[in-house]
Amino acid sequence: MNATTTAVAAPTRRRPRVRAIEGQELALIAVVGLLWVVLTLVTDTFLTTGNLQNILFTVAPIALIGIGMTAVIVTAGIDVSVGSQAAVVMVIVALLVRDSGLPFVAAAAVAVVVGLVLGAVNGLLVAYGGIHPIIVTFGTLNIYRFVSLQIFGTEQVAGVPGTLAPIGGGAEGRLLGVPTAWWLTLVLAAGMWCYMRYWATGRHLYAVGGDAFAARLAGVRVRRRQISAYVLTGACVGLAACVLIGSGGLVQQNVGTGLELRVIAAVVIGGTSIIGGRGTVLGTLLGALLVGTVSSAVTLLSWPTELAQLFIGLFILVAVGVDLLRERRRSAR
Amino acid sequence: LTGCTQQNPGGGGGGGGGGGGGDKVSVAFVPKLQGIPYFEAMNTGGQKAAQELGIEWIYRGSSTADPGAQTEIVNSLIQQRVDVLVVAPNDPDSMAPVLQEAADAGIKVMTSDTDAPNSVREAFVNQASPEGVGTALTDSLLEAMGGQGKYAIVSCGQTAANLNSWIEVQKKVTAEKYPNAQIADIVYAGEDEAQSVTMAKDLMNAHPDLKGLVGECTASAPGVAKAVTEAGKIGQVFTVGLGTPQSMKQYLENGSSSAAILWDVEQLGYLTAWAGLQLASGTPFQATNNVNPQLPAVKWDAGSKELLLGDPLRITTDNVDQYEY
Amino acid sequence: MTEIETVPPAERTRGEGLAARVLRIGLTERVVLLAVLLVVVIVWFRVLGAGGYLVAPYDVRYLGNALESMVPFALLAVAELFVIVSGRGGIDLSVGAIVSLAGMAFGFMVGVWGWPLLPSIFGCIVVGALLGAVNGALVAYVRFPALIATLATYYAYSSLALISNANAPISTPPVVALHALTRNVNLPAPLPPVPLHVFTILLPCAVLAWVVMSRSTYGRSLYAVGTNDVAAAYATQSVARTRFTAFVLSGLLSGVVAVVTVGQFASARPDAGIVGNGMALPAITVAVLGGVAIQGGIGRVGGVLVAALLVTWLNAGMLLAFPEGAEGSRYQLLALGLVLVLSALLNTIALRRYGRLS
Amino acid sequence: MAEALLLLRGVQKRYGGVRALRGVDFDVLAGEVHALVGENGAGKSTLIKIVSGAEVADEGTVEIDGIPLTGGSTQAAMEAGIATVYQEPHLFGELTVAENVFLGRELRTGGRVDWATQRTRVGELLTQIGLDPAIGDVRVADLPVAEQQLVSIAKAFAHSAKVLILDEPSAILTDREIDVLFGVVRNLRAAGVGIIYISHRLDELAQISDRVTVLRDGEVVASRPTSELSVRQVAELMVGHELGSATADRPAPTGDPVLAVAGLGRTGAFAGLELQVRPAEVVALYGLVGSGTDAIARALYGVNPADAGTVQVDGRAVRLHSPQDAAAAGIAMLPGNRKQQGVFANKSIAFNISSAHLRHLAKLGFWFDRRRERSIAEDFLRRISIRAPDVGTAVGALSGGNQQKVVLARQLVRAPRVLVLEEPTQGVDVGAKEEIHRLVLELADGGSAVLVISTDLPEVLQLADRVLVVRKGAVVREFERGASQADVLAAAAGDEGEAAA
Ligand SMILES: Nc1ncnc2c1ncn2[C@@H]1O[C@H](COP(=O)(O)OP(=O)(O)OP(=O)(O)O)[C@@H](O)[C@H]1O
Ligand SMILES: Nc1ncnc2c1ncn2[C@@H]1O[C@H](COP(=O)(O)OP(=O)(O)OP(=O)(O)O)[C@@H](O)[C@H]1O
Ligand SMILES: [Mg+2]
Ligand SMILES: [Mg+2]
Repeated sequence: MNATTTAVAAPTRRRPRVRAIEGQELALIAVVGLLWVVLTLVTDTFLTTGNLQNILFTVAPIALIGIGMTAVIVTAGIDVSVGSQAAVVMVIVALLVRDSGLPFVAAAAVAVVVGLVLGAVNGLLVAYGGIHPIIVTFGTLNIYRFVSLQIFGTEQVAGVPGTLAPIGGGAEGRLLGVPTAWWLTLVLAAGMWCYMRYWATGRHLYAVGGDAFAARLAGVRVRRRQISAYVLTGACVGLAACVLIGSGGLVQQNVGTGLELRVIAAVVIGGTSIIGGRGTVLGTLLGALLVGTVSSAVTLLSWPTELAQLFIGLFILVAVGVDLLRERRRSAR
Repeated sequence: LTGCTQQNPGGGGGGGGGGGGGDKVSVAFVPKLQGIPYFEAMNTGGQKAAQELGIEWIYRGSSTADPGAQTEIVNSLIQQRVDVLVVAPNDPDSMAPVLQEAADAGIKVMTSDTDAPNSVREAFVNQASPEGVGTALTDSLLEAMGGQGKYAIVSCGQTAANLNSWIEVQKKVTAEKYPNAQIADIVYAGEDEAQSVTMAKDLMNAHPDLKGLVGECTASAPGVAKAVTEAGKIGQVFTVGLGTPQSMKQYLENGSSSAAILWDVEQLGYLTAWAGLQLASGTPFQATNNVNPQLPAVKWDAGSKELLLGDPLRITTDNVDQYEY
Repeated sequence: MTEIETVPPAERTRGEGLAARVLRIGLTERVVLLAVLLVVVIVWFRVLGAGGYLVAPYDVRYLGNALESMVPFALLAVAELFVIVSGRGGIDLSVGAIVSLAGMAFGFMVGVWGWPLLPSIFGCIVVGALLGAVNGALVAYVRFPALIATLATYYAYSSLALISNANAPISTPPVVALHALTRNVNLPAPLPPVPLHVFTILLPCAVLAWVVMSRSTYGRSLYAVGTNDVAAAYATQSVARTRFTAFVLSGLLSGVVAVVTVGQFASARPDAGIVGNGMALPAITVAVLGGVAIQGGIGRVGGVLVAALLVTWLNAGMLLAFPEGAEGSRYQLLALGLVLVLSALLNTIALRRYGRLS
Repeated sequence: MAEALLLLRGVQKRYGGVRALRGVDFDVLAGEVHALVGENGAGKSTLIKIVSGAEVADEGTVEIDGIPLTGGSTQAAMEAGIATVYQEPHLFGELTVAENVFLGRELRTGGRVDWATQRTRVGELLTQIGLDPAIGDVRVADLPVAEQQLVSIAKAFAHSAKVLILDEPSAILTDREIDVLFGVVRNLRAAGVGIIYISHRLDELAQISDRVTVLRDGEVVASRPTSELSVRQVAELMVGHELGSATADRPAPTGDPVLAVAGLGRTGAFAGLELQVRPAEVVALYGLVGSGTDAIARALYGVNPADAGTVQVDGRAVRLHSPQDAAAAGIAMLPGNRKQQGVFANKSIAFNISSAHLRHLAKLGFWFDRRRERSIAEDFLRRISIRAPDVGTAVGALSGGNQQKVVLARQLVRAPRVLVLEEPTQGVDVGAKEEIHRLVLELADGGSAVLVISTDLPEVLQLADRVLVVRKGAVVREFERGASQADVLAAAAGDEGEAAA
């Protein structure tokens, strides 16, 4: 028993603890802050209520879906079908609100439930089909788009009333001057942040993304966690769809195309590792804010619209590149 | 749409498969994309014509505005050996060779809504001249803006030839006719309503003195009006756009949209079908054609081989309810 | 890691019945399965046609014509084959954007700067390869995850393509004349007219790709790197260079597709490869259907080509089967999605049961 | 007789056509360490996978404390009192030490993890195995590798299990860590826990186990108290025949050194390595895990190049910045981790053997000569008796020992001048081990220099003409053939007094 006392003495040196806000997030806060300061100085229109409201509202659906997507990517998955999911939810809810006069709460509930179902299909295929998530969701991207087009029939949905305006982009959709959609995003993000940080099953998401097989051996319910991440994403898509319908108007067949790439860009810029096992909702929120700010800034500065995409591409490279360097330095130690 | 199915040999199940529909003249129309009210309304007009004129009307499009997908659909119609093929090309240049193939296969080809000027098409059914649309948009907006001030354009696809041609006219008319007005910015939101709302708001924020917005296509026309509504700037910022009546109705009514510029799309469909029949039966067009009671005098320009539907239509609260699409 | 455990020893193949054998070959030899499916599709549509359920005959002429739309997707699927086989989550989302940008470069060379045709084609392919090299450098040397690197370059290249000519397509007469590259050529009697570029571009590229993948030392190295890159490094393979080359080849093929699409459209369009769902998605779908395993190291040129043919002729048939409005193109989406998920399920089953794919 | 805590009766498991287990009876008593041994592929892992709920038996029963275990869920097995340490440690770099230790079985209040209690408890556990109790909140990725391994042991003791399964825990531990491990195991045994101990290091069995069960081809061939069996008897039971005698003495090597290393070093790993290996000589580098021997191997093969010193092969200075450089200089290496660094699992035997010789097998610079590839592979299949139907068989379908032979064959294709072997027989059964040793010596006899890097001391002493002991990145002593196990071990562990003796 003397062995226990002579065991490898731990060298005394600084042990990096896990902090509430990580380096990547601090860097992002700095970048977003810097961008805001520069834009405030360069333009006299950036720091106006109207503009900030618009940025926050535009970012809300991306950040909302990003909350679920963060969980999915942390489990080493990906969901590229969110755009098509949004289309299905939006056409169903828009038709119900317009033709059956569904009230706000019921409409939101329907949206979330439909989202849940679509997410569950993805989750089940990933967990039980043994198919790589990108393939599953590339497939359902097409299938869900088909479903939404079938429901649309030959017509887009025009004249949708403003039932969902309380979380829409208009004056009704503001609380203390800030878009309600953004409050909703903040509340959900805060909840998810706590869940992924303090709840056992939330921590298990990281284990699944780190090594699914090992996690399973350790007693983590891997499939349940995978399914839950996709289902959550579906529910978030449902809420985001409500925000997108917002004050009503027109719902077109092409709603949501390209949404997945914007969400993934936000999540990735936010420091979530596409390989899984690492990432936070706070980062995603900041990533979405960065993407939103850049798109809006391009218009504010009267630059060609297409430049926004170039900047988003560069931001992805820089954000992930910096993270790669940090990671390499860490593992070189 | 049931009228279409009966005439379709495929629906019946029996009978000699293939073929373009027996003894009736078959006119196939390929929209840019299927499922938007605009082309659905053209389809409605085409079907009405089909019934009245006794022809077979085929309407087949892709669900995205993708030139490649459109080519595939045209190929399937060539295979079907329709008598007349009418296309509203997404990309006029890429449609030209395909139309050549159709003509080689003995099919009469024409364009409608959007032209493919360098192609072998025998007629183009023009809804309104670029001058007509561009001028109507500019005039309607500046009338609301009091003839002066800054306005911005929210266009859709960056490469859409007809939208770009209207924008050119708007630039010209604004410069010539309204010296105190100027175009502040032109942005491209894709065929995406949500994106055009965001961009319109960005434009209002970027230019606090902005007085007007133009929605250049059926997605951005309601989009800019919605943006003005949501920003609470009804009465301060005026909008016009190229929107379909039903999608613009709520914005015309709340005052965020001053007018929608369009043409009678159903009649455009009718005229398309009628023109197809003329081509198939070899009847030459007259300088002025009496198509139906609503279209008593359609002009034919033999030089450019264009049928002109007429002047653009100005849709306001007064006449919006006359249109079902 | 777990695959090793699930791989059954080889004794299994001995003494199996005929049915089991057919099942095994069907599941593991993807080309065989696809060829069977192809026959099923053709026979099915022929039967539908004979019963009068199609609006036009599903005949040889139509199938020959449909090959036109197969060329870009077959080539891009082969491009994805290289990248996906290279392993470590290899995937190239930027192929469509490269098609757009290289196509614009091609448009400028032919239509604006007035270069002769052959140097322009060469230039376009070089541009494609360079854009692919950027991806390759990011993935192989800086070690970005491929999904991220190509997502970023997808954005960047599409943006540059649009900016290059202020959103306008290039369709000057020399560019329009390029359509001759993709015209139909008549073949001896029973054969239908077939688009020229099937012979001048697709077949040579396919043969070259097959040689590279199946008969060259580079192909061997690529499979090794894709299967297990650490082991490949210990087996003296230059992992980074091999992976880099895969992305260059992918960009190069995208450059070839740019030439094809410019010819097909008779114009250089800045959004050629990204309009709608873009070209990357169908290309990845065809690759997976063709038996390429997303985890790397597995996949063959033959399977990918037959898969491209299957998808093309299935799509062509559906346009004739659904005459109404956009139904045909809608059901194409459904079919693409279902076929993708089902073929991936087959991959999984084959890997679980037999520990291998063709 | 004590109650059986774990009782297996007639357990059968098939994987397709393979019968991994055929009617196995097995039991573990309270307060007993029960060793489970067998050749590669004998069915040991399958057995424990069934007990721990990772797999379901096709037939037979598993009872824990008299209650039948149903359903293939690791959760159920854990709840029934089974705790398992798998063959490879599975830690999650992004999670903290405490989270890793409690993963899957967090101490909860409601859904929320009870972080305070967990911290206290993990502090106790860490102290018990000699780690700083304060590292509970540190991310595992931020810990040095040696500490990570101890964490994986702490994990197994975190919960009061009735039955603890240790699947080859010693394969990745240093001797010191094994002592720590054994200490804890003895404590648990005293507390009435039943322990299943799987190991290929037969010499450990006498130290720790009370009973030994030997599996062969999925069947139990013996189950007896450890005291009744010698190591040799166990080995013979495992392979099913009597073992040949130890390696014959080899002639003393002569001639100019094939490999000459001077002042070789890599910052942070090892320094000032002086080493000469003559033709037909087998030299071993022996050191405990973490001593830097693996870094030396990687530097000689150019994987992690050295940053100081020189290497000469046959008198010519060579630059080793990549495995390609090494191969060009005539150096080949058998990597230590077969699964990760060695095999291409879903590829054929032929593919695996040829993969390091692509340029060599090329015609016209790019065309790959498949016929020659095949004939080379078939030649090896016969020569080194790889048990497989043909060279097209996927390597993943072979047992560990046969996989190792395939990877070794890859190194032998072009008779290297220098062969570096890292843990050549780790996780390989006795029969295959003998055969691998024979192949290595054959190569040496052909005039090549062989450098063995191993933490398996008996193997080192049996194989090597000279043993260099490495500690903290430097060679501390050199032994000639015939050194005693105790001397070498003492030198490696850093006991200066004994080493000097
Ligand atoms: N026999 C096996 N060999 C290798 N991998 C396996 C095996 N069985 C399952 N897996 C893999 O392990 C992962 C987790 O499966 P598992 O059945 O443990 O999930 P679970 O969460 O326990 O399920 P549930 O929520 O239904 O209880 C999956 O990715 C699966 O592919
Ligand atoms: N998931 C699986 N699918 C197919 N065959 C398997 C699987 N797992 C094990 N086998 C086969 O079953 C036999 C027994 O394997 P097992 O892993 O139980 O042996 P082992 O004694 O643990 O070997 P080792 O000493 O290498 O750990 C081997 O022939 C192996 O190839
Ligand atoms: Mg084992
Ligand atoms: Mg095993």
